[in-house]
Order: sequence, then C-alpha cells, then structure tokens
Amino acid sequence: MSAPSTSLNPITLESLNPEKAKQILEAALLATQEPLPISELRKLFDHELNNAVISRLLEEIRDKWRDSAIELVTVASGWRFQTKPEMQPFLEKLAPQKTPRYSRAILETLAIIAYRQPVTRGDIEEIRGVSVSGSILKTLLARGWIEEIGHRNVPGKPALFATTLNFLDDLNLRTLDELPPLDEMKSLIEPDNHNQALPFTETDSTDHKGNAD
Amino acid sequence: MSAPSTSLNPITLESLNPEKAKQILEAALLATQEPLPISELRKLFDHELNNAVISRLLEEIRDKWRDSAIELVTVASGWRFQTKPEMQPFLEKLAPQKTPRYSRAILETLAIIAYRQPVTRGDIEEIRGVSVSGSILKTLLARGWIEEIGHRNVPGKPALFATTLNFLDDLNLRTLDELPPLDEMKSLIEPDNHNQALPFTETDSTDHKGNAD
Amino acid sequence: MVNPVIDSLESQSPQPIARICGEPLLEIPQDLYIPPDALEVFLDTFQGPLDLLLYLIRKHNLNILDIPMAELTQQYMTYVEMMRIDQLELAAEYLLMTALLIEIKSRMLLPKSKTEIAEESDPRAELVRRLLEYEQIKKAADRLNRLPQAERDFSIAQIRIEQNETIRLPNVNSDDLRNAWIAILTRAKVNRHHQVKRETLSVRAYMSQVLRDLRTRKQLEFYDLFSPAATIMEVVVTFLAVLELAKELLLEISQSQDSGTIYVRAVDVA
Repeated sequence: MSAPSTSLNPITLESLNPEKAKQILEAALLATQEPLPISELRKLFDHELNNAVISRLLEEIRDKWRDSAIELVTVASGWRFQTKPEMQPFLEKLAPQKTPRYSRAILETLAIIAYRQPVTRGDIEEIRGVSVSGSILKTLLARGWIEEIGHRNVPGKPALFATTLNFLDDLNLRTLDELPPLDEMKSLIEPDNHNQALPFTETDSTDHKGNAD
Repeated sequence: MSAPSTSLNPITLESLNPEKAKQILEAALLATQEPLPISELRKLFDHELNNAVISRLLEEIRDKWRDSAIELVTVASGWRFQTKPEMQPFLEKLAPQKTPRYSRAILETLAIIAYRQPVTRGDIEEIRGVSVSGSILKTLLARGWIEEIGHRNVPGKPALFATTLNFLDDLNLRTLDELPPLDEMKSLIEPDNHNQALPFTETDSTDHKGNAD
Repeated sequence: MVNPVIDSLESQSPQPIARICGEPLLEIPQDLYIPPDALEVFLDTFQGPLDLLLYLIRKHNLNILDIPMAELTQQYMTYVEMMRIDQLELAAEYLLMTALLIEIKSRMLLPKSKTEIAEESDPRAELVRRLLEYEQIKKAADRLNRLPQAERDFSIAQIRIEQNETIRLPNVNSDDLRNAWIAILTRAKVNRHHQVKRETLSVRAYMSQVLRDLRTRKQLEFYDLFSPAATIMEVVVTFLAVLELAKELLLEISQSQDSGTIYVRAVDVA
C-alpha cells in the first residue's frame, strides 16, 4: 500500500505533463455536477494550455472511460461526466424517485368513473359538486384508464366514460368487484332503501363475486 | 453472457458478473455525494450480494483507482470517491471562494466538543476560560459538524453538544477513535528532574517565594 | 507527595530556562506591550486569559509565582481598560484571572500549619490543571485543523446521473379510489340534495361492457348480449345492466312487433 507518488510531490504547472493535466481535468470534472466549458477548464492551468490542447486531452479522457459505467460527454454548456443511461435502473434503487401523485380532482373523477360507470361529465360534476375540467378527463384518457364507450340519449348526447381493462391491470385488479367495497360508507350515506335503483343486496353481490371467480 | 457490449444489452441482475457489479458500484459512488454504507450499496443488487462480496468488490475498485485523480475512501458513514488532496490547489482555481477556514475560537470549541462530548456551552467556556459566542456554535451547527443531542439535567437544562457523523466524514475519519490522540496531561505534570527550574515543586516554590518579595 | 510540576514549557526551546526572577519581568512588557490601536491584534492573538497566561509561561518560562503580581496586575488592568471599550465581557474574564493570580499568590505567602499543607490542595493546582487542560485542547484544535477537510483539502466526486426521458406516471391504488369516494360522499352528506345511490359494482361493470359491445356494432339483438357460456348470475346481472342502461337513457331498446326480435341500439350521436 505505498502511497502514490503524486501525493508526495506537489504538482506544479512547471512539472505538468499530459498525464498530470488529464488527472487534473478528471478531478475537476468528477467533482463538478455542472458541465464545465473549456474556457472554465483553462483556469485550472492558469490559461497556460490553449483550447486545442485541452480539447485533445478531453478527447483522450473520453476514450479512456469509454468502457466504464460513466462517460464524459459534451453538452451545450460544456463537458461533464455522467453515469451511462443503463445504470439508471440500478441507481434508482438507491434513491427511488418520488412518484408524482394525481390531484384530488383527478382521483375523485377516477373514483366516480370506476364506481359509477358509465357516467357522463355531467354526472361527475353533479356528484363532485364542481365542474370537471377537460384536462382531468384528458389525463385519464391519455393514461388509458378510462374510455368513451358511448353517449347518453339526452340533449347534447354527452359521452359516457367507463374504466378500461388497462385500468384494472394497472391497479392489479381482476374485476371491478375487487375495488374496495363501499359497505363501510353506509354510515355516511342516507340509509334509506327507496333510492336503491337496483334490487341487488349486499349478499347478492357477494354471491356473484364468488361465482364470477 | 453472450454480447460483450454493455450499452446495447440492458444489464440484469441475472447477467451480473463481478465486472458489471463493480461498474454499477462505481457509478453509484461517483454519482452520490453522501458516503454510501454497504447496507445501502446492497440495494443496488436487490440484496442479492452479501456484505463480504461487496466489501471485496469495493477493495478491488479502491486498488484500481489508486493511481488516479480521485480515490475511494471509507469514512464514518460509508464509502465515497473524493479527489486527492494534491488536486485541490487546482480545483480551487475554479471556485476560489468556497473554502471555509475557521478561527482559533471555532477550532478550539470544535476540539472541546469532539474530545469531551457531550458538553454544554458552559463546559466549553470553563475549558477555554472565555465566553463562547453564539455565532461560534451556529457556525459549527450550520456546517453540520455538531448537533444538540439532549440537555443536562441541571438548572437551566443546558443543551448538550456532540459531533456528528458528517463531522467524521468531512475529516475523512471512520470513528472518533481516529481523531489525533490528545497529549497525555499526566506527562506534563509528572515531576521530572530535568526541569528543576520549574516552580511547582515544594522546594522551588519556597525559594521563589523568597525571591519574589 | 510532590506538587504538580509544569513541564518545561517548550522542550524544544534551545535556551536554558531563565531562573532569575528579574528576567521574565523585563521581557513580558516588551513582548506584551500592545499599543491601544493594536488591540484587535492582541485580542486576535490570545483566546483569553488562559491563553495569555499560557503564553507567558511557555514563551517566557514564566514562573507563576515569580510574577510580580503588582506589575502584572497593572499590565492586565491596562489591557482591561483598552478592552472595556467594546469587549466588556472579555475584559471581565481577564480581570477574573488577575484576581485569581493574586489570590493564589497571597495564599502561597501565608504561613501554613503542617496539617493544612497535608489536607489542603495546593492553591495553584486548580490553575495548573486548567492551564494544562486548555493547552491540551489548544494542541488538539491545531491537529484537528491539520486533518484533511472536505472542501478545503479535497472535493467529493459527484457526477450527474443521466436519466432516460421517461415520464413517471403517478400510481394509484384501489385505496386511493376508496378514499376519494369517501371524500366525495362526505361532501355529499353535507350537501344533502345530492342523491348518492348505492348499488353493486357488478351491474355497473356490465353496463360498461354492454356499451362497449354496442360501440363496435351499432345494433345488437337482445339475445346476443348474453353469452351462451354465461352463468345464471351473469345473465341476471347483464339483464339488470340493460334495464339500467335503458332507464338512464344510455341505449335504446326496440321491438317492431309483438314477440319479434328485440334490438338494442347505442344512442345515435350523429
């Protein structure tokens, strides 16, 4: 474990050879996240090396690193080291990116479509009590989670939205029945029965679920 | 393993060989400013590689980089790449302003906290014989080198300060044991016959007493 | 029992220690005379009275007991006067030190009984202990400062992580949906005029499915809606779905003649 010779002799610009110059360039580029333009890199050598020399050294460094996990690239504002794209899946395991979250408006719209499908935009607005912006539906359509499956036969013939198979896949569900049951919401809802448009009772739906599987 | 080119075939954990693993480790360590402990590095491989394997790979990486501009070191909170000290004079030319240098008052306060921790501000003042300004502690807190770790159970409940892992990291240390050892106080007060000139023996003091009058 | 001894101030110091008590007296004022306009330098040079005293002892081989207290006190008071201008607190510390030195000196001069000497600790011992402890820390601070320090002596490698330009889409799980529902229902309960119906999802799912089927084929025979492989429950649910769709004006059911074919049609958009 002998100490490298470089640590014993201080590097001076006078004793600079191409290898040392490349080491200095590497150190600067590895320690800096932002791209460094050649004009900036020249400061390392008190502007004693001209652009052409530094360019050549940078090319040599680039070649040297070609087969490693990182690469020296040149972008608009200069040169920088970066990890190769194929490293990204691994690096993400260290710092999982925060996945963005959908807004409350989007989630509620999606919930209404999922639980009450097929519904029109008007239905959604009525249930949510606020208007539904076109961008919300566009987001869900673009995600492939909802689709237009027809039109209601009322003036204006509004589009009917339903959830897609893709939605079920993405939520790891086999059928809509696997969505959380709304039983526990009973307390929140009017307990009267006359509103029940459909004859199915709790037990029926359970039976059905069992059969469908 | 069929294709040799890493950039064309996505790397999978199944196709992992030691070289690939080292590349992934290098990418992670070069891209992360905070030191990475082995427990964290294991996440890169979904914990498929055990500590011993990763330690060995890290040692190999360290050897590989020995003669370059940067080095792989192990500090209190893990492994990291850093530039070699002899590169610093050059790097300072890029960012001349950022190097903090601390006053004696700050360094003495830091030394007291490092060697005598946990200590209160009163303890520090007792040892230094002067009051400790709030700005001194603030500077050290802001650098992330010290932290409040509790309060002493005496009237006023003064805060207790200790050094942080970050302090060890920034000083290239793994544990507090690696701090330079304190001079043994005992050796300073041991009677020793070369120093009869010194006042603090019974006889001397008697002599001097006479002289001083 | 031997009293503590301050080690030679500087073992590397070449000149022999001055034993004549007059000598340090001459030197101290020379070395420590600080003109008032250089006060800041003085304050910068010494960290406080302990530091100053240590300097006097180490650099001038000062014997604490040899210090002519009157003179030292006078010097100290001069500094204290200067410091009073803007460093009152620091001045107080120097003053305290002077008082301590005088106290030590006076106690040393007092005749003591033998028992007292045996029992009482040397009055200098505490000061010596503090001086040594301070000196220890002072040296430690210096060594600490000589350790390589991040940013000052080396830089940490930190390169960019190149990321593919994949847009990360938010994830939703079924609990999110239920929570969204609960939020809606909670609001609906407040605004009681909303009628929130409770019904099984299966019917709703089949309603969507029937509409989906009608999207590709404009019109279906009623019986085509029922797969031959369907279970009885599916048939029932599908039937309910069709009724519900009709009720909600989502499709049209027509029959041209009695017992004729029943057609189910999607609502014509055009």
